[in-house]
This record gives sequence, C-alpha cells and structure tokens, in this order.
Amino acid sequence: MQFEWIMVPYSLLTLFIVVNYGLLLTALMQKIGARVGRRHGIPIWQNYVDLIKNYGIRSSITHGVMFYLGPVFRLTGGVGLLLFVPTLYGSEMFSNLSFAGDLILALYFIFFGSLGMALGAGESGHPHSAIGVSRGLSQVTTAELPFALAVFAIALQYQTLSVTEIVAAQQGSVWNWTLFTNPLAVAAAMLSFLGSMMRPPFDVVLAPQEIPIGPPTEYHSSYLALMQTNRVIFPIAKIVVYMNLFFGGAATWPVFFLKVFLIYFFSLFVGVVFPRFRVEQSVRWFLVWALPLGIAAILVV
Amino acid sequence: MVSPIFIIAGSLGGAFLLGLLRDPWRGASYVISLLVLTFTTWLAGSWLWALSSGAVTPVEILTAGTQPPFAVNLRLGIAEAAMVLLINLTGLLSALYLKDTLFKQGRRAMAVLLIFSMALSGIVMTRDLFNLFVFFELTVISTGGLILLSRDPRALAAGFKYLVASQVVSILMLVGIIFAYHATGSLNLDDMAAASAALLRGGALAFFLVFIAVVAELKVFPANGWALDIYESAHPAFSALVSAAAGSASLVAIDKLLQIGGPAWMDVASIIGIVSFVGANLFALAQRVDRRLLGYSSVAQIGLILFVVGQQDILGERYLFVAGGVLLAHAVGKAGLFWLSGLVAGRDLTAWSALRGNPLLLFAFASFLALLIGLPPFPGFYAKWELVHAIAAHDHLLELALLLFGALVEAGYLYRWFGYAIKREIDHEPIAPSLYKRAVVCVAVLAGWLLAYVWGELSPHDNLLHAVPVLFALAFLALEWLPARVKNALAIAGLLGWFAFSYPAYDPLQLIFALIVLAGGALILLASFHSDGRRLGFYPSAMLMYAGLAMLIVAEDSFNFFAAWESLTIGSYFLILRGRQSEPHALSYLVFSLGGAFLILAGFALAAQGNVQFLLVSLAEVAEPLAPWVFALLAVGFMTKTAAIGLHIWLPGAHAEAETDVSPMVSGILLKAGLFGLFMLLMTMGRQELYGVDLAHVMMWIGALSALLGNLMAAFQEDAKRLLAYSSIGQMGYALFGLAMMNHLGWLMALMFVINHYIYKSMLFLSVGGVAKRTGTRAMYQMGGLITLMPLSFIAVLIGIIAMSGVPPLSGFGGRWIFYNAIMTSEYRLPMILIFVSGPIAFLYLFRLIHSIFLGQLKDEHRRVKEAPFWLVLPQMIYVVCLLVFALAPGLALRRVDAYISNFLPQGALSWEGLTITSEFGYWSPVSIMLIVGVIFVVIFAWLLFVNRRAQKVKQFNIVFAAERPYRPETTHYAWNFYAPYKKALGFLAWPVFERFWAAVTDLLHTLAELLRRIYTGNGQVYAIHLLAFVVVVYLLKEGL
Amino acid sequence: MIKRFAVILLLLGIGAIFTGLMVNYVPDKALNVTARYYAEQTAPDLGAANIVTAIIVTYRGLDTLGEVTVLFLTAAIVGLVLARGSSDEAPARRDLPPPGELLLTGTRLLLPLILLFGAYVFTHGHLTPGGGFQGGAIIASGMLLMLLSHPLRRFGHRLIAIVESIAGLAFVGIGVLGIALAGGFLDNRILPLGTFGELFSAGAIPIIYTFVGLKVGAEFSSMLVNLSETEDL
Amino acid sequence: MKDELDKRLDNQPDGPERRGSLKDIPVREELLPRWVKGPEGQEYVVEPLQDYFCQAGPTVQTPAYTRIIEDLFNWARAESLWILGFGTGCGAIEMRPLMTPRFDAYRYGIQWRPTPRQANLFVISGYLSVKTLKRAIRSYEQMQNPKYVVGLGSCTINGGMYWDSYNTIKRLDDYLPVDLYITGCMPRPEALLQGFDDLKKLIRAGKAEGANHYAEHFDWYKANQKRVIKDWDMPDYSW
Amino acid sequence: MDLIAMATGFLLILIGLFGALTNRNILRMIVAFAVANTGVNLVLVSVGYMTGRTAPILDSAVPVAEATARVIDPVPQALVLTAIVIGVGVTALMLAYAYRLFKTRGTLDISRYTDLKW
Repeated sequence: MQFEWIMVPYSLLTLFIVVNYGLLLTALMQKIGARVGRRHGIPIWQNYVDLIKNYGIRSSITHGVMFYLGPVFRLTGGVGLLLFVPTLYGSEMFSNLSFAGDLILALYFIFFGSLGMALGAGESGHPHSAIGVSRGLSQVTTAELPFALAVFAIALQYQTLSVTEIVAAQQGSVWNWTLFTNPLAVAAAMLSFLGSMMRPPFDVVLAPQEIPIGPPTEYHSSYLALMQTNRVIFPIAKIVVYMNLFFGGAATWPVFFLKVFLIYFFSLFVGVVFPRFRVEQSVRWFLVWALPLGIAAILVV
Repeated sequence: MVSPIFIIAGSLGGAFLLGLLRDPWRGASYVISLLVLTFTTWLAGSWLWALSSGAVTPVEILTAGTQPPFAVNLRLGIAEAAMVLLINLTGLLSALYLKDTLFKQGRRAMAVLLIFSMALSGIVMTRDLFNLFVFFELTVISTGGLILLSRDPRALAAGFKYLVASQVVSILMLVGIIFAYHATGSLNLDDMAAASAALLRGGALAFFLVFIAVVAELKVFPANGWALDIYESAHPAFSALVSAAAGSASLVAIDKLLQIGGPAWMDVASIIGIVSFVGANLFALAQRVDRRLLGYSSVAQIGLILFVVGQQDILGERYLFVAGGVLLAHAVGKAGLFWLSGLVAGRDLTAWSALRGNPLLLFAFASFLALLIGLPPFPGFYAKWELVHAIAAHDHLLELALLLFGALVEAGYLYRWFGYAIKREIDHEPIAPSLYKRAVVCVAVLAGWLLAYVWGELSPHDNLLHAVPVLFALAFLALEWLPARVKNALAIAGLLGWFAFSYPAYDPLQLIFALIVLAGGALILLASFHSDGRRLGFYPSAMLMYAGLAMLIVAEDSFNFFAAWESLTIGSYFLILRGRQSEPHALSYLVFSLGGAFLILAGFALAAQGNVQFLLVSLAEVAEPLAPWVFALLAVGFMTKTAAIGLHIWLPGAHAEAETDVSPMVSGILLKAGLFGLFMLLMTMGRQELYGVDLAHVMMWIGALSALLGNLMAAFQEDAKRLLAYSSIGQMGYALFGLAMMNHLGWLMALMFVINHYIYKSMLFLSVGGVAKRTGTRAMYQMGGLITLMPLSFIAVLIGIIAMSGVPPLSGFGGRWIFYNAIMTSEYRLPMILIFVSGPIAFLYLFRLIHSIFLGQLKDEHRRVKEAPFWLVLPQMIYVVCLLVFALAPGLALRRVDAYISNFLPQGALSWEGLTITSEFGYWSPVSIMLIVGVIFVVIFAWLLFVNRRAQKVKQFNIVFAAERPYRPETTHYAWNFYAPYKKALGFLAWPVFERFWAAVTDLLHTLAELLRRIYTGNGQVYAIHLLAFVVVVYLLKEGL
Repeated sequence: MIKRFAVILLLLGIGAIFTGLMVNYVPDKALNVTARYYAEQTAPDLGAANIVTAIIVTYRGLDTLGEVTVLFLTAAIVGLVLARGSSDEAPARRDLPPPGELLLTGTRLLLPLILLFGAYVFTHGHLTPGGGFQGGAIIASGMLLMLLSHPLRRFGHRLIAIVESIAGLAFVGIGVLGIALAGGFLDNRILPLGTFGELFSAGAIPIIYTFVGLKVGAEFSSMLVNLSETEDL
Repeated sequence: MKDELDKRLDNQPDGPERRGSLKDIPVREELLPRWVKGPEGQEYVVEPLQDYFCQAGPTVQTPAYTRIIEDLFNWARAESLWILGFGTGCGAIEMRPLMTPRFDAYRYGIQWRPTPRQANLFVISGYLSVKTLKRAIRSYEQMQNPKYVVGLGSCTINGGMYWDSYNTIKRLDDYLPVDLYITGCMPRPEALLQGFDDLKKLIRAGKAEGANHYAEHFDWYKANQKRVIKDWDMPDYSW
Repeated sequence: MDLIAMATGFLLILIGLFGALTNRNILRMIVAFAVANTGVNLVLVSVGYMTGRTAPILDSAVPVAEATARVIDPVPQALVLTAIVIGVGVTALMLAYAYRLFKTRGTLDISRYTDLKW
C-alpha cells in the first residue's frame, strides 16, 4: 500500500468520528461511574463544554519549550496511534494510514505521547508532576508486559504482524475471535488493558488530591484542552488495537461503537469496584497475576 | 673472534687488578670495572651477533688443552651467548646505576660485582657439573657481598639468611654431584646426559639432589623466603641483577640438568614451575612494598620460565623462542622495574605516583609492566601465545588453566600498582634526579622495544611492530610534545585515512564495524578538540585502542585477532585510567578484559591444535568433542567485553569515570569489539551443543538477563554516566540476544544495535559529559532545569532517548521492529519474556536521565552555566543528523548487510521495496512514519501556537504548590531515588549479587595471600626448614608419582 | 618444640635420601674412564707426579681459578663487611698485658720455619702431597701466630692486597698464555715439561701453585687480619 | 550575614541598585539574596525573589474578537465551573455535600480541581485568617483568566462572628475581586447551588470580569493585601 | 663396613643440619654448618676410595705404568679440596656477617632478625 492524498480526508473523517464518539463515550462512562455512586453525574455533553471552556481561557503561562510541546506530543501520540491502525476492517476509507507500519508500530507509538507528555510535565518543575511520571513509568513497565506477551502470542498464532491480517483471520464467526481461540492471551492483554487506562485500581499516577493530579498538575487552558482532546482519542485508539487483535475488529461503525464501548466499560467496571493500588502493589499484581497468563499464552501457541 | 673464555678471564683479571689499586683511587677503579664489563658485554654481543647471523657455529671452549670430560669445557651457543650478553649488559648497566654506591664502597665492591657477573656467565657456559657448583658458590658469596651495597640496615640480616639457605643448598648439591660422578664416571654434563639411563636408574637420588639444589637456587616458591628478603632490602640495582641475570643463569643451569633428567624430570620442573608461578603471584596480591612485590613477581616469572623449560619436549624447536621470549621479557622488565624503584623515594606502592611528574619514566614503567605480563608487542606475548598453543595441543589443560590464572593475578596486582602510580596523591619525595640512573632505565626501555621487534621478526606470525596502525599509535609517543589539537587533527586524519585506504578490502560486515570504529572514532575525536594543553598519554592510548580495533576487524587468523584484541584492551585501559576517579574501575576493567582475553586465547589454542597459523574461518572445522568447548571459551571471552551479566561489573565504573570524550569511545565503540567477536564466532561455528544444551540458547538467556538487569540497574542510578553505562549493559544484552537467536533478522537486529548504540550512546555520553563538565557533578539530582542553559545538549539527549527507547519515528524503532520479526521465528520463547520486561524499563532510566538533568528545578549554582563547549556539541549535532538520516533511510546501511547475512542465514531476509521494508510477517515504512508523525505534530503545534499565543513565560518557582511556595530548588527538584516505589517492588532484582560474588572472589584471594604469606616468618632458620621441606616434599611426590 | 620436631622429621626425610644413596652405592672395582685417563695420561701429558695436583691445577684449573676467586672474594667481602661502619666507631683501646715471653720467643723462632715450610709445600705440589692451598694455609698459620703474639699490631693491608692481586693476575695471565702458547686456557704446557719427578718439571704447575700459595696465604692472612681487627680490645 | 552581603554588594558594579532592592528583605532565610559559587568558580548573587519568580504583573485580558465567540466561551465557562479544592475556613464543610448524591453539583457542570491552574472558580469558604489570606491570594493569582471568586458566608462579607478578631480579614472584597457573596452562617448547600446558578448568570452575561478588575486595580488590591500581611514574602503577583 | 666413612659423613651432615636448624645462636649455626661441611667432605672422599689402593701420587712406589691398578680415584680428592676451600670461604663470610649483625643488632639470635618478612 502506498500513500494517496485521499487518505487525508478519510483519516480526518475517522478522527472526527472518533473525537465525537470519544467525547460522548467518556462522559457516558463518567455518568455510569456516577450512577454507581447513586449520582447523576455530568451531563452527556459536559466534555464538549469543558473543552470549549478550556480553549476559551484567556491567559496562560508557559514554563518553557518542552512544557509547551508536551501536550502537542501527547495529542500527536493519540492521533498517530489512531491513524496507524485501521479503524474499520475491510473499509479502505477507514484504514487510515496503516500502510506506514504494522502492529509493532502501533505498539511502540503508544509511548510517543506519554514520553512527550512526561517531558513537558517535567519542565514545569513541579515535583508532583515528576512524581506522577515516576509512578506512571514504573507502573507501565509491568502493566504493558502481559500485553506485549499477548501480542507476541497472537502474532505467533496468526503468523503475521499485520493488524489487517490478524483481523481477517478472526472473521467468519464469533468463535474465530482471538478471545476464543487464544483466551489466555486475551486474558493477559485485558489485565494489561486495565493498567493502561488510568482508572482505579491503577490510577495512582494521577492520584487526584494526593499529588494533585500528577503529570498535568501545571497544565491549564489550551494545553489542557489539547490533553482533553487526547484523553478522548487515545483510549479509543488503544481500544481499537485491542478490538482488532482480540475481538474480531469491526467492519461497521455501529459494531465499532459497541465493541469500543464494551471494552472501555470493562475498565470502568473494574475501576468502580476496586480501590487504588500503590505502585509497588500494582507492579507485583501484574507480575503475579497477569504475567503468568502471558507466559502461558506464549507457551501454548 | 675473541675467545669467549675472556669473558671469564677478563672479569677475573679485572677483579684482581682492582686489588692492586690504592683504595682512594675510586675513579680509576670504577673506570676499570666499567671497561671490563663493557669488554665482556661487547664480547658476548659480538658472539651473539656472529652466531645468530650464522657466521660461526656454536663454539666449544676447551681448557687445559684437554678434551672433555677430562678437563672442564665451556660452550657458547646462541642461547648461551644471549644469556651471557644479558648478564653482562645487566651487570654493566647496574654498575652504571650503582656509580655513587660503588664510589662509596670502593674497589672491593667493584671487584665483587665483576666476579658476580663472571660467575653468572660461567654458570651459563660451563659444561661441567662441578664447575657449575663452583660458579654457583661464587655467585652465592658475591651475592653475600653485594647485598651490602644497600643502605638498608635490614639487608645484613637478609644476607645472612641467604647464606644459611645456600649452605643447605650447597651441601645437597655436593653430595649429589659426587654420587652422580660415581654413577657415571664423569663430571661432564654431556657425558652424564649420554649416560643418563644409568644415572637415572642407579643414581636417581644423586640426580635428584643436584636437580633440587639448582631448583632451590632459582628461589622457587615456597622455599624462597630469603630471596624475598634480599629483593626487598638489597640495592635495587643488585636486585635487578639477581632477578634478571642470576635468575636467567640458574635457568640455563636447570636446562642443562634437564638434558640429563629427560622427560620425567621435566614434568617435575613443570610442576614446580607452575606452582611457583601461581603461588608467588597469589602471594604478591597482598604486598604493599614495591621491591618485595617485585621479588614475588620475579619468583613467579622464574617459575613460569621453569615451566617452559619443563615443557621443552612439547615445545620442540620453538623451545628457545618461547623460553627466550619469556625470559628476556622478564629480565628486561624486572631489571627495569628494580632500577626504576631506585628512583622512587618511598617504598610503598603508592609512592610510585612520584613517577607521574616524568612522562618518560612513566612510559618506562608501562613498558616494563607490559613486558612482564606479556602484552603485545613484547616478546612475552609471542612466547605465551606459542606456549599456550603447545600445551593446549597436548591437552595439558590443568596447566593451561593455572598458567592463565596466574597470569591474570599477576596482571591484576601489577596494574593495580600502575593505577596507584597514575592516580594516587603525590605526597612523597620526588624521584631521584640522577642522570645515570635515568639513562639506565631508558636503555632498558629501548632494550625492551628492541626485543619486541626482534621477537616479532622471529615469530612465524606478522610482526606487530610492522602493522601500520600500531606504528601510527606509537608514533604519537614521539609526537607527545605537540599541542593536543594538532595531535587530534593528526589522529582524525589517520583514522579516516586508514578507513579510506582499507575501504575496498572490507566486506559489508567489516564495513559496518569499520565505519563505526574508524569514521565513528574520528567523529568522537572531534570532541577532543575541546581539550587544550598537550594531553600527555591520551593519543598514544586512544590510537592504540583504535589500532587494535582496526586490526581486529580485518584479522584473518587467530594470532592477529588476538594481538589486536590485546592492543585494544591495553589502549582502552590507559584511556579509562585517565578519568579522575577511575583507578579501581580501570583495574577491574583490565582484569576482566584480560581474563576474557585469556579465555579467548585458550579457546584459540584448543582450536588450533598446535597449528602455527590458524585461520578464523577454520573455526568452523574444529572437531566435535572440542568444538563446544572452544565455542564456550571464545563466547565467554567475547561476552566479557560486551559486559554480559555476571561479567559486567567492570563496565559501569569504567565508562562512568572515564573522561568526557573517552566515555563515548569506550562505550560507543569499544563494546562493539566483543560483538564483532561474537559475530565472527557464530558465523564460523554456528550452533554448538554441550552436554545436550544448545549454547546459543544459553547465550540467549544471558543476553536477555543482561538486558533486563542492565536496564533495571540503570533505572536506579543517581550518576548520569553510570546510568548510561548500565544502559550499555542492557543494550549489549539485546544485541547478544539478537545474535544468539541465530536467525537472519536476529543478526540484522544485532547489527542495527551496533550502529544505533554507537550513535546514541556516543551522543548521550558526550552530552551528559558536557553537562557534567559544566556543572561539575555527575549526580543527576544535583542538576536540573538546564534545558534553557544548555539547549543543544538537551536536543541531543532528547533525540538520543527517543531513538534509544525505540519509539517511532526515530531509528530505535527499526531495531525493535526487526526484533519482533526476528523472535517470530526463534525456537526459544521463554527468554523473550525477559526481553519484554526489560523493554519498558528503558523508559524509566531514559526519562530519568533527561528529566533530572534538563527539566525540573534549576539549581542556584548552575544559574550561570553555559552551553557545553563547541567541540563537544558539534559531534552531538552530527549524531542528531545521523540519527535522523538513519531513521529515514535505514536501508543505507542495512540493505547491504541484509544481503550479506543471507550468505549465512538465507531464511527470512527482508525485502526493500520503495519506502517500505517488508518481512515475512509485517511491514514498515520509515519515511511515511516520519512524515505522518511530522505532519500531525506540526498541525497540532500550529493550532496550539494559535490559541495559546500569549502565554506568559514564568520562572521556576511559579508553580502551584498547594498555596505555598517552594523552599529551595534542591528540595523542589524531585530526582533523587526517582523510582522509589519501583525499587520497593523490583529493587531486589538489582541486588548486586555479581558484584558481591566477584568481591568475594577477590577477597578470598587476598585473604589467602594475606594468611599464607605468613609462612615467610622472617626467620632464617624457618626459611632453611622450608627449603628442606621443599626437598623432602618434592622427593616424596616424585617417588609417589 | 614444634620446630625441633619438624626439623627432626625433615632430617629423617633427608636421612632417607642419604640412606638411599648409600644403599645403592657400590664401590668401584676399577677406575672409571675419567680416573683411568688421569692415572694413565697425567705423567706423559703434564709431567706431574701428583695426579691430584695435575687435576687441580690443569685439568680442572677452571675450578681452581674459581676456588682462588672464592678466597679473593671472601677476603674482599670480609673486608667490606667489617669495614662497613667501622670508621664511625673508634672503641677505646685498653692496654693488654704483654704476651708471654714463651709465646714471643716461640714466634720468633718458628715463624721463619713456618714460612719456609709453607713455601716448600706449595713449590712441591706437583710432586708430593700438598700444594698451593696447603702451603698458603701454612703461611697463613704463621700469620696467625704473629697476630697472637702481637695483638695490637696492625698489619699492612696494602702489602697483602698487592701480593694477593699480583698472584691472582699472574694466575689468570698464565692461563691466558695457555691459549696463546699451548692447547687452551690454563694449559700448563707453556713451559717445557722437564724431567718427571723433578722440582722444575710439569710445565707451569709449580709456578701456578706458587702463585696460588702466595695468593691463598695472602687471602687467609687478610681475612685473619680483618677478623682480628674486629676484636674490641 | 546581611552586613557582609551589603559590603560585598558595594563592590559590585550594580551594587547600589541592588542594595535598594534589598531594603525590604523578607525575614525568610531562603529568600535572602545569597552568594553562590558556580561549578567553574564564578561567584554571583542569587536573589530568590527576582530569580525564582516571574516579576510581570497581571494584565487585562481582552475578550475574543467577536461577540459570538465570546458568548460561546462565556456560556461554556458558566457551564463548566471548576472549583479550586481549597477550603479556607469552616465553610468548606458545606462544600462537601455538593459532591454527594443528594446535591450532586456535577449535574450543573460543577467539578472540583486539585490545582488552581485548572480551576476557574475560587470559593472562599468562610473566614479568612491573615495567614490563609496569603495562600488564598497566591492561589487566586495562579488561576487563569477568567476566574471567579465566590465569598461564602458572612465572614467574607463583614467578618461575621470574627468581626473583631485580630487576625481575620473582615471584607474579602478588599483583597480579592469577589463576583458573588453567598450569605449565611453557614449557608446551606442549597444556597451554594443557588449561588453558583447566579454566578453562571453573571458569567453568561459577561459581567464576571473579576480577573480583569483585579489586574486593573492591582495596586489597590496589593496595597490592601500588604497592609494586613506583614511578612509579604512573595512576589507581587504569583504566576 | 666399607661404608663406615660414608655413613659417618652422612651422619655428620645430619647432625650439622640439625644443629644449624635448631640453634638460634648464629655462631652455633655457623659451627654446625662447618660440621655439616666436614661431613660432606668425608662423603666426597669416601666415594672415591677403593679398598687396598694407594694415593694417586706417582713416585717410586707407584710407577706410572702401574698407576691404573694401584691408585684410587683422584677426582674426588681434587673436588674435596675445592669444596673445602669454598667451605672455608663461606664460613669466613658468615663469621664476618655474624660480627656485623651482632654489632648492629646487639644479638646473635637469628629469630630476632625478622623485620623483613611476609
């Protein structure tokens, strides 16, 4: 596959859909979470309002170049990740820019935004930002591990690293999904997914009220707006990867919305049930519970 | 030709003539002594020349006009001539050195000196057993006199102990001689050899007594307490004589006896020799006094030569070459060191730091040590090479192991000493100003290098002193007076010139390594433009390292490979030692490197099976039972260099403490030598199985463990350079892992790591080094907020860490992508898990690096810090460009290598179509990724600039701080123990288990040495008892055997 | 005590070696090759009646040269050892009671005879038992007698040294002459062999032995003098 | 220490000027100018207040170019009130119930933010001691324009029951530009919700320009603040 | 009984060595070594001895022609002379050392001269 100009509007369209869906979805998730607490929670459009408000803040400060660039990195990471993976299976329109690389690209591009963000947060000079980064990075070392193993396992299983081909291999029947053909890998990956969603019990990175909110402590106004934008794109982009790898992908938008919702909901569901882990606890948790699953997944393939 | 008898007659005449002179005529006496010694030296030299040029044949000197065995006869062959020359030259030089002392002591002392060298020459030349005894006694008595030249009051007691011991020796010897005479009816050695069957049957005990007496004269371990006391207390010039000349003479005597004794006794000599070598070296570990240390070392060296003498049956015609090489190297080195010790005022090893003021003497010191240890290009190197090959070919594996162990211990304590000289405080008196003494030392240095040349010529291999790179490196010794910048330009020109010159000869793999070593080396050297002054010692060392690397790449046979390996080890050792706090680290680097080198040597020796020339490609043909062992030895040797886990403890200190521009050299370039070796090994030997275990699999585990633990430990470092150093361990682990996968992409990945690691590690070391230079600290938590002050360094580090972490779009991702494709076809899956674990850990330390240094809070004392010097920044910027180019077009380098690797592993090659790289499993388009990411980034950035154009720039304390304000930058900068919670969870993995292990090993050795050396109680009687015990024990063992 | 025990144990070992030597020792029934050669050839070749002397002076002349050198060396070193630091201490000498009349007279009487006897012994070394070493030792004993009788007397080191050195040089010189005039170093046949059994026979042997005798005498004397001077009187 | 510093400052080229600025040195040790020695031996003075803190004052931030966009923004600002989680006095206790199911302020787009950077509403919850005032000012200044202040309870209006206390301020409006007071001692959560609703109206109407007011009358506010805060150990405007 | 001289010689050597290794006084050691040396010399000459033969001096009693059958082995005799002289030399040297040692150290006990060790 090669680059064609038509991909640009197609990709922008994907982006547009995903942003809007994400804004609503995250609000919905918050509402569901609120309902667990017997509240009504924010209005469904609240994310739009917050976003507009933040773009509308008149003043801002900057701590330096990296501080300024941090959110740019962050959003580039989210958008890039989204665009490097085909959103809808079989649709040339929504294959985005996946010609540039395969699964491995997606896997490593996940870190692009986090790295830039961490750098930006670092330049703010706020110790809480640094503490948040420290926690985040520490946690990610083991949280990503089962996912990596699962990816390796299914790459071995399907003998390919191309996302499209992996999805193709899962077509036909629900039973062809990796979820059923390789449940161990999926289990490992889904545990890992919990760790990457910044939700309880793995949200010690942000830990509101403790280290205010971790890395973004100093971010505000349009910086924050960019990050909020990313906050709706990035999880979905990640979920798209999971969906493609483990849950048969999606051929149409409704299926896409449904699957993304369900996968997202899984993290929310766990999050409202469990309290927060400290970093070393979560590291141990991943090593003890998720890692063996991943290893088993590799060995049985 | 003048008859060699005049060597004896002349000395005696001279000695008697001295008696005629009046006591106050010191000058005349001295001149006579010198004339006599010059005469004998000239005589010996002319004979050596004539004999070696083939002008004359070995000459038999009859006395009394009667044929042997009825009269005493002497013989002068080429070996004897060389020894006599050595003895008399040492005597002459010592006489020069002793000028003041001799003037003070008068003609009698001079006469004794003359007789001493006469007696030693006699020992060498005589062919009569009893005559040998007479000369030995002359040596003993004159030693008794010459000890008194020392101003040390303790020398007297030492002399008495010596006399006691030699009385015992002479009693045994006489009894032995007379019974040997009785058994053979002759005192002539040749007759005895002819009748050796009879002698050994009936008079075995007689021979034993003579043999053991001569062996005891050699001061073998452990019956040598008196000798050590003499070495410690005697005048250094005399110690030089004892060590160099007397030791050599006694060895010749032993050699003569072994002609009688035959193989059975050669074995005894070998065992005594090797025990001496190992034991004395071990004891030397605990020494703090220079001359006593040299004494132990002498004992060890003599033991080694005794071992060689004992191995003459298997060395065959190479015996003289080997024995001569070791012996002459020892003699010159040891004599030189003793002479040097006379220039140093203090007796503690650390007092040698006084040498630091004088580069010439320091060079001499280094040369002598290299001579002793047998480093290239000195004779000992050639000799040990052949020795090891011979004993390996005859399956004397235990001896081989002991030999290498002893040599390693020796290198350890000698280079520890060198480290003291380079690094310790100069708090002692300066070195003695005597011109004579310095001249003598210089002559010894010259002799050493001359021998190096001669041995190179004699060896069947290439003369290392003919190798252009080595010569180039040595040329810098002569250019030391030039300013550093000029030398730097020369060095860069040299590297690039050599690259251009050799370019056509490289195959793709070599080309990649050559690019890194030569072009890359030149690039790093740009940073050295920063230093002004003369930078003594830097360029010869650096160029030696580069020379070794350049030669390593093109080496075709094992000898050249190993010689290159040793050169680069030595060069880099000197380089590393230059760092401010690097003394212990340089030492551990050297010890590990030499240990690894010895394993390599053993591996080659086993593989060669006695072949003089062993092509590296013939490693593939090594037969089965041996092959896995060879593989294992070589692999471990190479892995020492790549600092695989377990053998890594030298690396962090060595890389971290090195100078700013040295760290990238040793990290970015030097580590690749090990990888090159592994490439070479795997290409030739492929997979090997030992006890059913696939060694490649083991390597894979080692690689994975290195990657994991290296990364993990890097994450817990507070010192920026140490962090980078540990990260190198991890990175090398990745490369090792890739290699061990033994598939196409695995190797490609390893090569990718070779290139990438060179670029980003050099860059990071340079920028971190620049920062450390400006801030005066390497502890990251003491820095912070430097981004605005050192923006270029920041950019370099930023690009570096993005590349290193493998995040797209920079080149590190290529490595990860190839890695994933490679593991798809690998058979072993478990080690992957470790690699997977270690991957994200890289983020930990990389972020910490950039955050703690450049981000966060700026410290007060760094407010006026400037950007790193231009010459440090320039190469960094070039690296940035390289990284970007390499990220965009990895094919530039990889495509050819990909094709090249297909020669070995055809499966799984990549296909390069247009912008996309495709493997069996996936695809990747570097340019597209770069463009897409770039476009998205620019768009978003532009948007942010638009909406956020009026941002107010604030200062470092303008942070929300729970409504408070920060107290100080130091307390606000979150950097120390950055990963505290992580440490809580996984810190146990970074427990320094290997450090503890190696520390325990060295402690054990030192404790052993410290405890066991107490057998040398200082009591002369005890020494004599040792001697008798030695005799009895050897007797019993020999009987038992 | 442990040390003593260890020594005994070790000496038992050495004793075992010696016993081994003795047990294996079988006395020769006839002269071996070397000895036979000496017995047969000494008289015709060298013209010396005392075979041992011939061996010492000529056949194994190099040993003897070494031997002489040992003495020279010892004398020199004893001088060195004792000279060392003797300058800085000048012990107060006390007067001794004069040596007895008997000793003095005896010395005066015997000394010339002793010296004469010594000279006889070394000049006749090639004919009779005796030789340079024995003669030299006899001469030195005369010296000892003198030292006993005149404890405070200081002898001329210079003279002793000159005698010693000249004798040594002569020995070496004669040896070198052997290269030029005869078969090799220390060959005695630089002079005619003369009539077997006469004083002036056996080539250079008597001359060498004379020098050896002088040298040995001088060296022993030198040692004795040096040692006697150490006495703190 | 201070004398010596003075002496050494006199020797500097710009010494006298610096001396001027040193006159009102706050008592805090960490804010004293100090001599620092750089790694390469250069010595210089670090004045924490100058060097650590941005010296710029607040500026009046103009609304967006067009009315429509500004209205949109004002609507959004009103519907997205992010309260700084800073309870200054006992009134903070009345804020908590707003987060509970019973009152659930989230329904109205009201959320709490742990950092002033991201909050746009500062609720001064009750009496404000002088000591807390300093922190409140800092936090307020660290919020971004536009930002709103709500005075909660009578203490913020006239000192309330602390009207004669020696160390509480009596009238919040003298120190920070208050957009809205919610009276009562204490006002119930319902009153708070009502107050927020009123604030929303103000915002939507574009009348809640406290931040710009503060910037315009910065000197007046500062003078008032400094009058009560004796140990003014911070820059005039805390960015 | 032929070996009585030799045995005596060996015994002397052992006695001498025992004395030298157990007496701490260096003068006694020197004397002991002298004893041992004597033993060595005795062994030396005893090796050359042949029963019933005469000294290797050719005179009227032993004509040249009969020498081979009548004289004992002359070589050990020559050697023993050299050995004796060397022994004397070493003994003298040791005595001189003993003197100096006593002068400088004030003791003749060899176990006190242990400032050089290890």
